[in-house]
Amino acid sequence: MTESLDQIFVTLKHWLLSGFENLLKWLEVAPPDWLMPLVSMVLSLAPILMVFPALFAITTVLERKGLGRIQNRYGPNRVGPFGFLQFAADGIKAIIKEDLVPRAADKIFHFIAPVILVITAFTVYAVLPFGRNMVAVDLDAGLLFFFAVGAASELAVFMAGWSSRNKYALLGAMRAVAQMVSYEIPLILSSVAVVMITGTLSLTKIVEAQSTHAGLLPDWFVFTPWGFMGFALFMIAANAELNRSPFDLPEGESEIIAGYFIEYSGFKFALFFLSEYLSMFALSGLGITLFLGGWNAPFAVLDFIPSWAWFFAKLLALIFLFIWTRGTLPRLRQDQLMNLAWKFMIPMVLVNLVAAALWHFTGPGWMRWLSSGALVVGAYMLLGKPQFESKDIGKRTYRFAD
Amino acid sequence: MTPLAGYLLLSAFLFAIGLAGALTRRNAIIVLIGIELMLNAANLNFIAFWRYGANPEALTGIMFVIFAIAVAAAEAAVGLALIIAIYRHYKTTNVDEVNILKG
Amino acid sequence: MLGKGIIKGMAETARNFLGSYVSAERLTTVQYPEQRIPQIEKARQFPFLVFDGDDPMKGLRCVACQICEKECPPKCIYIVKSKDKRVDYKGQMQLYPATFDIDLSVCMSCQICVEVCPFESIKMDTAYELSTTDRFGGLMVNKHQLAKSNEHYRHIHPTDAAASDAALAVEVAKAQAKAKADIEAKAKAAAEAKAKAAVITPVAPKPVAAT
Amino acid sequence: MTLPFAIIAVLIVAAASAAMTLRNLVHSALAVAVAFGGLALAYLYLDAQFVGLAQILVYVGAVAILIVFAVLLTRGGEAPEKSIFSATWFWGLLITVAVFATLAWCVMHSFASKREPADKVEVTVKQIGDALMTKFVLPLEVIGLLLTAALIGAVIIAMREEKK
Repeated sequence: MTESLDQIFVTLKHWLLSGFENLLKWLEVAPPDWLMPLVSMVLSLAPILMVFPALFAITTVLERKGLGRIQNRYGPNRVGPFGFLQFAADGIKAIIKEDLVPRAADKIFHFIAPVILVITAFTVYAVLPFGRNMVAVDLDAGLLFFFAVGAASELAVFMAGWSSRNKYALLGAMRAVAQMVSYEIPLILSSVAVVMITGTLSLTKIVEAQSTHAGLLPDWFVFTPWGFMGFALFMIAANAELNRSPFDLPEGESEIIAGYFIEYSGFKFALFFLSEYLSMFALSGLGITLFLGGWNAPFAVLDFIPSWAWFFAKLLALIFLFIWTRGTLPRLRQDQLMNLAWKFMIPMVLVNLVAAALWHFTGPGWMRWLSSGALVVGAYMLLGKPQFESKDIGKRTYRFAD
Repeated sequence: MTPLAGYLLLSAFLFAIGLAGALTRRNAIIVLIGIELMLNAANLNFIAFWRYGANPEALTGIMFVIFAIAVAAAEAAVGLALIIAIYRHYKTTNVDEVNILKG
Repeated sequence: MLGKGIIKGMAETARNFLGSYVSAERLTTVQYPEQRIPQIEKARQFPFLVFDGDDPMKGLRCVACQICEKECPPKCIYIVKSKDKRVDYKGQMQLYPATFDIDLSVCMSCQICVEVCPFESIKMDTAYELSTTDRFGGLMVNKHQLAKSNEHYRHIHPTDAAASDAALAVEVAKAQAKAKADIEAKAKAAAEAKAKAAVITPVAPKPVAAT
Repeated sequence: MTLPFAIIAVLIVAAASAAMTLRNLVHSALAVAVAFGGLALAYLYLDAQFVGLAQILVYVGAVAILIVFAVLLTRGGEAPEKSIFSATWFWGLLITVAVFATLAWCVMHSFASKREPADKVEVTVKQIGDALMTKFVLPLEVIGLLLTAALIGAVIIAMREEKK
């Protein structure tokens, strides 16, 4: 029973595929040899193209409600029960709005920039394993594919900013690209630690490597010193890569209004948001796959819950983490942003690689906890101290006008 | 499958395009892009030769391309830094005007 | 240690997040169409014209002096004087506004028209749900829409209305005293004239209107 | 000649030609990014998965961005008024045609160019990693050194000179 529930979507796909084959046989049409792989591909990709935009719609509402609660407000609560249909109202508004293109804009690039962004955001889902046997394309170099396609989105961001012929847009695009290039290094290097331990770039194999249980804790990489630090660095870098608060300088409303998508309106504007949220889910999914055990259940007794349910539960938890940080932290300054990347994150991920190597070569036992942990904590203290120790400026005093 | 000649001709044509750009354009950045295209043409040759070679298990072509990509990235970084430095100095990126060393 | 502040902040926002579900007083937002906060007495939105008596048009205090029209900073008041005169609340012959329009979409609720009006005839209303689907004509109100009774004014701003009424009572009393004095003076003059000329009959005194 | 190869070849040639002839430098940079992407597709089509993805990561993700930044830092965002071709364009074109003719002649007359490929080659990332760490470990170290040197060198060259 649990087995069939776990594999329900895989079974469904095979059933549909064989049904299609039988239909062709019944119609006495000889399918060309490229047809069946194509149909199989479509059947794998169609759920991705439906589930994640739906998740985007729900997340926009949840984010606004969550941020509202964090700020002691209600959030949207008018459209539908508890305001959960707000996304429909937003979507209809985005579609029926006039699509303005600046007269001086580079029309072609202005049009294709959001399209490329959304395509790249969707493409990365191809290699993410959502559950047991649930991955669209099991690439041998899946992780590399993820980062390669993700890197292509930077060019789209630049295109959007440059083609708008707007100073704010160009500033926002330059900020965004500089930020994404800087934070891509810690993002990739923190994943390299996992690749070092598992010895593969295939995301399914990385998940399988975390499926065992050692005593009480599962063998997830987040429960190791280097894995914990790697996960923290990965999430910070992901936050920066997504241009979300506190790293939302590229779209800082108070300085450059909306950044690179300032000249976009209507549906194209909605596409920017869609791609931002899709990238957020994809990077969260990657974080889950790399550090949080993918679709594995945390305890062996909970294995009866289907694997895909675990994946989405973890995904929702990470989305909540993103919303929570957004509601908490104020925006960084540009120099703080670059200092954090180059003076803290990158040295830290390099030390983290050494810690992972120590962990790997020390062999099981408490020694590796001690050595790897001491290295990570020591480096953290050492690197964190000079740059970010808040100077003691004394207690704040207030003077009121009489 | 396409015969090897197809890839070699494509690579030669790409090389020619890059060379033409590097030799005929005024802007230093375009010259650099042309050089990058020439490097990429060579990479395509390596991959094609590896794929059509006698023993692809040796991975020689792939290794060469990986190193070539790394070298090209370094070259692009230094080259563009040079162009920016030249621009600061002469306020131009036109290679025809940066000829102060010409006798 | 690095990150201490972040964790502190996260704890604070978590407390807010959870607390907003537990304690209602954290959520200060008023759910507007269903819930309303009562307006304070000094609340003001847009001007209206005060009338006395039952007939709004006859009882308008406004005498079309156009001071408010001239003082209005955004120039949203438009007044046309009447051709004829009529008796006002003080019992004097006065002009009255043939047209009195205010463009509420331009009005900025500064209350200067109220400050400058010598006749206590324009006051600030508290109605604020004035939205309309016609953005050009919908907020252009004429004197029929502007006229509201003194009782309404007493209802929305009791303190101000009392002061206004007192001031008006003084004005009216003065006016009546003056009228009386005028009549007496006229009667006296008439008597004198009668006494002097003893042929001319005195002019009948004007009727006196009181509030 | 198969259809995928034809599509990839047309894409690469068109994008590269556009990059070399367009007036606007940013257009050139974006076109060359497309050409790099096309080359990555060619590598993927030739079963070199790792190289193809590395090509996208390095060229589209880094080199194209670098070029775009350089264009904007040298105020090349607008198309120039005067001719974009250098004074000696004729000789350049002549040399190019000569080079291409030579290369094409060599290719057409080479015995190797008629060769058919082996069946599907499967190269795993692990194989590449093993090769990098054993047979090619010296070049790898040299490349590491070169990249570090290039990083520092680029920073020093592009650094603003101190005003004295």
